[in-house]
Amino acid sequence: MVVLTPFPHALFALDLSRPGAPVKWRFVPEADGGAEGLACCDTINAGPVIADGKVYFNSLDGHTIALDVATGTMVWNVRTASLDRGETLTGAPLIADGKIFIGNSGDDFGARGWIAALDAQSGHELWRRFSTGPDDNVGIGPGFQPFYAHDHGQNLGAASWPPSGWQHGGGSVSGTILFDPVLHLLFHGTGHPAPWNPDQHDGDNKWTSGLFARDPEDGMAKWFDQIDPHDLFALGSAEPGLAIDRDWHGAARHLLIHPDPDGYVYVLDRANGQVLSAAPFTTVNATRGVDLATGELRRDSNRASRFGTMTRDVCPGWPGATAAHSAPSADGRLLFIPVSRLCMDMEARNVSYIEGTAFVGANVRAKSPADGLRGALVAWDIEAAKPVWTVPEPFPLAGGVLALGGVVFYGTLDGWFKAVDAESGRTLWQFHAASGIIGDPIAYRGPDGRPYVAVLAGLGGSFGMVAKSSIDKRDATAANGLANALQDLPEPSDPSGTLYAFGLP
Amino acid sequence: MTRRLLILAGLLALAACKREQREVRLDPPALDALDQVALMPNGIGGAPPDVLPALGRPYETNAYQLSQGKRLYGWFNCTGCHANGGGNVGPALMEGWWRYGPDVQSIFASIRDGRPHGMPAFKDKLTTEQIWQLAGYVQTIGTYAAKTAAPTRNDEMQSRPSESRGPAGADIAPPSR
Amino acid sequence: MSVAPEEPEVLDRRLDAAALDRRLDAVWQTPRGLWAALATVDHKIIGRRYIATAFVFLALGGLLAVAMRLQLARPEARVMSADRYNQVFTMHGANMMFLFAVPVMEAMAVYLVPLMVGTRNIAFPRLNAFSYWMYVAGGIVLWGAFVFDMGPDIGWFAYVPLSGPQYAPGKRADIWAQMITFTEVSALAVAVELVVTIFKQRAPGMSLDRIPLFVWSMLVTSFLIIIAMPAIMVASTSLILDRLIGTHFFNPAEGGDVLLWQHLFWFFGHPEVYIIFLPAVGMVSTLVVTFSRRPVFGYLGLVLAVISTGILAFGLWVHHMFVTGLPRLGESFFTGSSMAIAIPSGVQIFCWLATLWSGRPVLKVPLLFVYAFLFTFVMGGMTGVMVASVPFDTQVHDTYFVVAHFHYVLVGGAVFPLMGAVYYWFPKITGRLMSERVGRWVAGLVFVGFNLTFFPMHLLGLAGMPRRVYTYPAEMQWGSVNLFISLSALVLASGFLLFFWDAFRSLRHGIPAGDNPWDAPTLEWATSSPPPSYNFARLPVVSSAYPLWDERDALSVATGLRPDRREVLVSSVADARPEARESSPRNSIWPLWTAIATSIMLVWSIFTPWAVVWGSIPIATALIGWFWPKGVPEDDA
Amino acid sequence: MTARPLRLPALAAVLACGGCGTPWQSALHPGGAQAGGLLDLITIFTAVCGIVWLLVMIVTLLTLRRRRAGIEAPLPRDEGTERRPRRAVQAAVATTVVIIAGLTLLSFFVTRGLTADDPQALVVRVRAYQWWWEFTYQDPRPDQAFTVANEIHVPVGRPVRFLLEAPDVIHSFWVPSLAGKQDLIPGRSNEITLVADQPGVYRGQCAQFCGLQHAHMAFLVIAEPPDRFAAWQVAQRQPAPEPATDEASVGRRIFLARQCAACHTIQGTTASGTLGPDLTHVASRRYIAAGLLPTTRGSLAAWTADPQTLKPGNNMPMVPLGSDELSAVSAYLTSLR
Repeated sequence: MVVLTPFPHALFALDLSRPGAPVKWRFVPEADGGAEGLACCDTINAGPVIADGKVYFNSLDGHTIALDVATGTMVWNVRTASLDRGETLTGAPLIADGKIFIGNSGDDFGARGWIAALDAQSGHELWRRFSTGPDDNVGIGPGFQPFYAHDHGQNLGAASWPPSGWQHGGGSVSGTILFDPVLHLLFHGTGHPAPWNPDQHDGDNKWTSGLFARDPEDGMAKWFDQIDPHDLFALGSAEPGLAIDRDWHGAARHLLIHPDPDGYVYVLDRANGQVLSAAPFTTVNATRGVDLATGELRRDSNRASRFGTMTRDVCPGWPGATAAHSAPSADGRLLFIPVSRLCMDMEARNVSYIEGTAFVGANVRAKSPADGLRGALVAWDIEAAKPVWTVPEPFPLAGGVLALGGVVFYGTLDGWFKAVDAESGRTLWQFHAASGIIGDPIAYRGPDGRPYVAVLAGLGGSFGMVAKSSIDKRDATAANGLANALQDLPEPSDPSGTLYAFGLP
Repeated sequence: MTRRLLILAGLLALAACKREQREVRLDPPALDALDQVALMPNGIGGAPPDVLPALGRPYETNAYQLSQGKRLYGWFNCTGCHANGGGNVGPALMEGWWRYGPDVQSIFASIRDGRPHGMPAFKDKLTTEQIWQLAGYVQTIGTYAAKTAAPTRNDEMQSRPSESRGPAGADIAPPSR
Repeated sequence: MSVAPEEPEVLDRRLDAAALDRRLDAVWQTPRGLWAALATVDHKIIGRRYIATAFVFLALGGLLAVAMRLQLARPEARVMSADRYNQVFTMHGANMMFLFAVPVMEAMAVYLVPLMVGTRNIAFPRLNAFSYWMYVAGGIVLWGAFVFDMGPDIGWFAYVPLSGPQYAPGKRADIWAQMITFTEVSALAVAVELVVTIFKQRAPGMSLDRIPLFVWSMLVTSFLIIIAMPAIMVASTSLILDRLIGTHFFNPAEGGDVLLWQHLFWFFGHPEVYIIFLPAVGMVSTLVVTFSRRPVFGYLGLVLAVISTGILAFGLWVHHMFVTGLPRLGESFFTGSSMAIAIPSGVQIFCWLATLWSGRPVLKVPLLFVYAFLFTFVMGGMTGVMVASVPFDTQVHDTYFVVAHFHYVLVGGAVFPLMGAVYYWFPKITGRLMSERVGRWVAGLVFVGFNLTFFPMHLLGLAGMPRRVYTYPAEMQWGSVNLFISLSALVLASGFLLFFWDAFRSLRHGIPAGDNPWDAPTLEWATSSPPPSYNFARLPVVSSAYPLWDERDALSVATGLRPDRREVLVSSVADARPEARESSPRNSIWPLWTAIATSIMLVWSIFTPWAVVWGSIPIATALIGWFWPKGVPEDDA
Repeated sequence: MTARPLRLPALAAVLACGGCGTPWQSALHPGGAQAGGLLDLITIFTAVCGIVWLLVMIVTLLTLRRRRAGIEAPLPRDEGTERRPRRAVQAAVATTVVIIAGLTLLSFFVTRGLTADDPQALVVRVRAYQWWWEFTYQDPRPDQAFTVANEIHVPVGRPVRFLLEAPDVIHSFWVPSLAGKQDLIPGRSNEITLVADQPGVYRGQCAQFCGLQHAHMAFLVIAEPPDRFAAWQVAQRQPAPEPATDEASVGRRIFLARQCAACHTIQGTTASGTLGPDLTHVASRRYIAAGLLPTTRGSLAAWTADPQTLKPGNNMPMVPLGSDELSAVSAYLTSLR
């Protein structure tokens, strides 16, 4: 097992075959401390990937590194992101087809989003496609066939922005990158447009806050679906969701199930980008639903941002209704969504783009919703587009969900690691860790043949950083306003990270 | 007795007058001199430029300079990382524990030259005088005793008690690291 | 006419005139010495101080005006910095409105109203003393701040957010706001005293239809003060709260409203104009009567006009906000109401003209000022009709046209009558006349200088010159007009200088006036000039509105008051039937201590809210001292 | 608006003595229908009020016909002699009421006439900062919108709708030759629509006191024929021209490397600050610093070198530049046409 710690990184290889799982080797790359100042949501990392005897990972300061998995020696190390432009790497690389696909983070620093493919052997960059800008930058060519009319046009990645706004327009590819071997396509989401102040990014802001399907060979776009044009509240659509092939109202289809931060579960046809269904899985008041015919998100004008005043009680508030990985049930019928039910007040302020500084332009004050329940685990019936059950949680769920057999595992910010029944949501078992949990639980079969569930406890990320000593919760806007909503987040009893592995019966 | 009282009142008034002065233009030699900060080798503490006391330490005590600093704080994206003093990507400023010390010259150096772990250098973004204004203001965010000259709330979202009202206070423990 | 005697041996009817004077003076006089001077509650002494102080502020404000004109005489002049200029015009406005115009009118009333209604002292005389000390303290705070470069620089109406916490660093705006509180407290106190004096202390027989018109004006003015001033107090207190402890009254982001300030301010600010103007109306009525040698034409009409002006004054504050983007319907309503106030003003003008027309006008200096008033005020009224029109106002709002307009109505409408009044009542207060010859020069210089100064400003405004600019570019072609204005301002200033010189000179060297030099009809002339400490040895009894004309030979008097303590007669509101004998408080130093304690609290409270807590302890102590029963004759009534 | 029979030529004549040349910021010299209508209103009001004032003054002077030198005994009261003045006063009051009502109605109808909405209007968003103006020409295509500072061009004959927003304190938008003023108020959105009927240069100025440099907060409205306006619009949409001389390219390098770029935007370069005016085509404007100095290389250099002496208290700091650097920067700025 390989464990990657947050920045400044250290990579540990644990030998699971021996009792106590001692460290086999460790790797500490050289680090550029400046990257800490550029990590929007704490110095997190989605983890390393192992394939073909190598372990690949991204470092926050913009390097993609390949190591020999057996010895921990470095195979190659390439600089893929530029800190000067505000780019950092927090996502996990994807390995497919002998290529490594990586995407950047840095929306909040005005970095343009991109996805790049590297040669797995050499680290040599094969192609790089941006989320904003003229068509050749974005990888839009004759093969680009978006489903909806409003995505057709020349150079929309520049034309749907104020002059030169796209040059620091965000749209990062910080989430998971999906590879679909069936259709031979890559799917990835794009982050929110920069800056947060919607007034400074007039227009639809293509191609931010949407979903891309790309050809893994040359990165050319196949289709794009903009979930949230002119994203008012900096929610983005960084996580593409889950590729599931199943029946959809009687016909077999290649689906992409995408629970979006805007509070809707989108069901898309993976082949062409058509939105088949969009229904809210949590309290949503900023929008009034999705027009399936045009793919348009209907906004509530009462929650529109207006110059010089505050937009109050926007639900869902930053960082969105769900920001972590959902998991499908084994039969593909249900989706278990970790939900943040926070709302927010947001006030747009004028901001200048100054290289290397945060490009935000908003005061944000997150709030508990009216009913006080800030989180939930929602079991979502995909086809019926409605929740089956909901487990309310006092804190937003920041970590991913693991569905294993009839049991759903998830961790909470206040340190509980829970297992609930997939059919009813009944809590089966819980464990209190020394720190809050924001990591995804994983399951593996140990060398002893027993199944294990493991989770890394350690508070961090957008939510978890509120508990850090460098945040002063008396400022309601601290940690992008989450300090206000999470005043009562307990400080972890053990501030360091702990890896817990539980044997399953 | 009366005379002494009068003198005292006069002195107080003069001090007030300094506090309220709106000096909008410093002579270039004074500006150059303001750049001469001698920091300790560890980058913490040191001597402020001689010209600062000569000017009456306006950046720490003058209401106008402090409020100019507050404007710069908003204008130059300080809020993006430090929020309104509570911290975000960057550490909180209002708790009164600065990693590089509470002296205004350390704060000045942090802003001018940047610091490891992500604090960018603002040398070429702000002028020396602006950096002093900003440093004076930043110090105000985390001082333990409220300054009457400190700026008060902005006409924007309420996020925290204003600088002139909300000293860090002794109830805040030093960060546990 | 007398009240049933209880202790006949001490009642005044048994004493002859000399003995009565002696005994009354022993009870009422203010002894010599600093301490007694600070402790006095004699409305005449306080009124004199009030008037003198207000004129000091007039002179200071005038100096500021001259300084502004020096700066504006040439384009891009650098006589003073922008910062200093902004302080200067703010100080000029705030000083003239809050430290001169309102106080001086009240000061005249403090001196004159008790005499005119025939009583011995104002109601609540200690409050009166307190009011004066608060006023002086407010003036010292404002001017002291200005001297030390802390003068407010936000304009006299201090619009937020410019005066708010973000855009007005330091304590300059707080000084302004707290100065308001000082003057409010003192103005409200005087207003209450005047209302009670006028309602309850009128001489027997002075029924409502026999009240002198100046007293009517002051009565309406006092009610205006009582109703309007709380609005500005709310506003200035909210501003201090916003600035000091971070409330959000005026922060749009947190549900406050920037325009709320303007509504609150002008709800006070417009009546404020009438608070200044209505006393002047009363003065004009007084002067017109005396110098046209006949009773006023249309007494009832004039009284009703004053009352309806007072009521309408509250219905037109929005005409100061015509360019803030209010709904059209509201704007039309306020256009209508603003225009309508021209009607009562017209009634007054016509009544005065009718009085003069059918009288035998004597062109003494006071009447010269009345004519100057008619000339300028009517013109100011005309421009007032113009700015009341929304479309017209969008062109001239916040320009020199408006500067010209309000100087025409305030200087023309209030200062000219006031100067006339000073010439008229100077002998009452000092026993000496001011020079008639110098007075004509003063009237001429002030009148000519004023019109030459302010009339061209109308044109400047239409030619696009905004107000409150510390300079203007040469290519705007405003230079020669401004130079002309600045030179004319020197003429105006020389007129005022002559006025002050004349007043000073006449204090010592004026011709002794006698008791009633103008043969005026009202009661203040029924006693000696200057009046004795007790005003009237025996309280006059009135049987007409012009007692000294109608009962030329012997004014009937009331007797039955005790000469051995301070006693005044309380009469009924409507027809002034005597109801009771009431004691009037003796001298006390406590109003001064209370004022000092209050001042400390108010000034301190712009630095910390705790001042309100700790600062109220000395105030409470002082108030306890003030009201502590001392077993003196005045206390046992 | 060609016939304005009631305009008082005298009024204009008095003003003309204030200087020579065309007044470009004057309610008395309209360049558009609205200001023309307002001038008519001003003229009518002035005429009516002037006549009233004159009549009152005549009566006032006539009261002196029976004046006496000394104080005499008061006149006896006689009800009989009061009748004539009473009638006169009643008549005068009635006349006042009629005049006031007439003027109220007149201003009401003029107000109604001013508020005409036109869907064809050009839309410009105005933001007034301490102490300069930012104008953003709106466009359905966001990338066709463009931002200028302190100087706007408008097509003659086409209404222009200004959306008024105030980011800091209250300002007031006033181009007297085109229309009356309207305040820009934080937290509220106001608007005003103007039409220029004659080509020309009209000056506007902030009319609400807004702090230290309220006096230096002017802007120009340049009304030009539609084709010239269109050409100007096209030119303004372009990114800044590449520097043609070595000195200018040195200037650009300095501009981008130093404090300048943190506050100013120059389209086509990395400078994208929003704190100060957009300088993309600064040299195409007639004035810099909100009407303070005519745009010449000298004034650009002087302004860059010492803004606090020229406009004390404004928000542009003194950037320490050597004389070579200053010369290069001014060369570059001058090239931004």
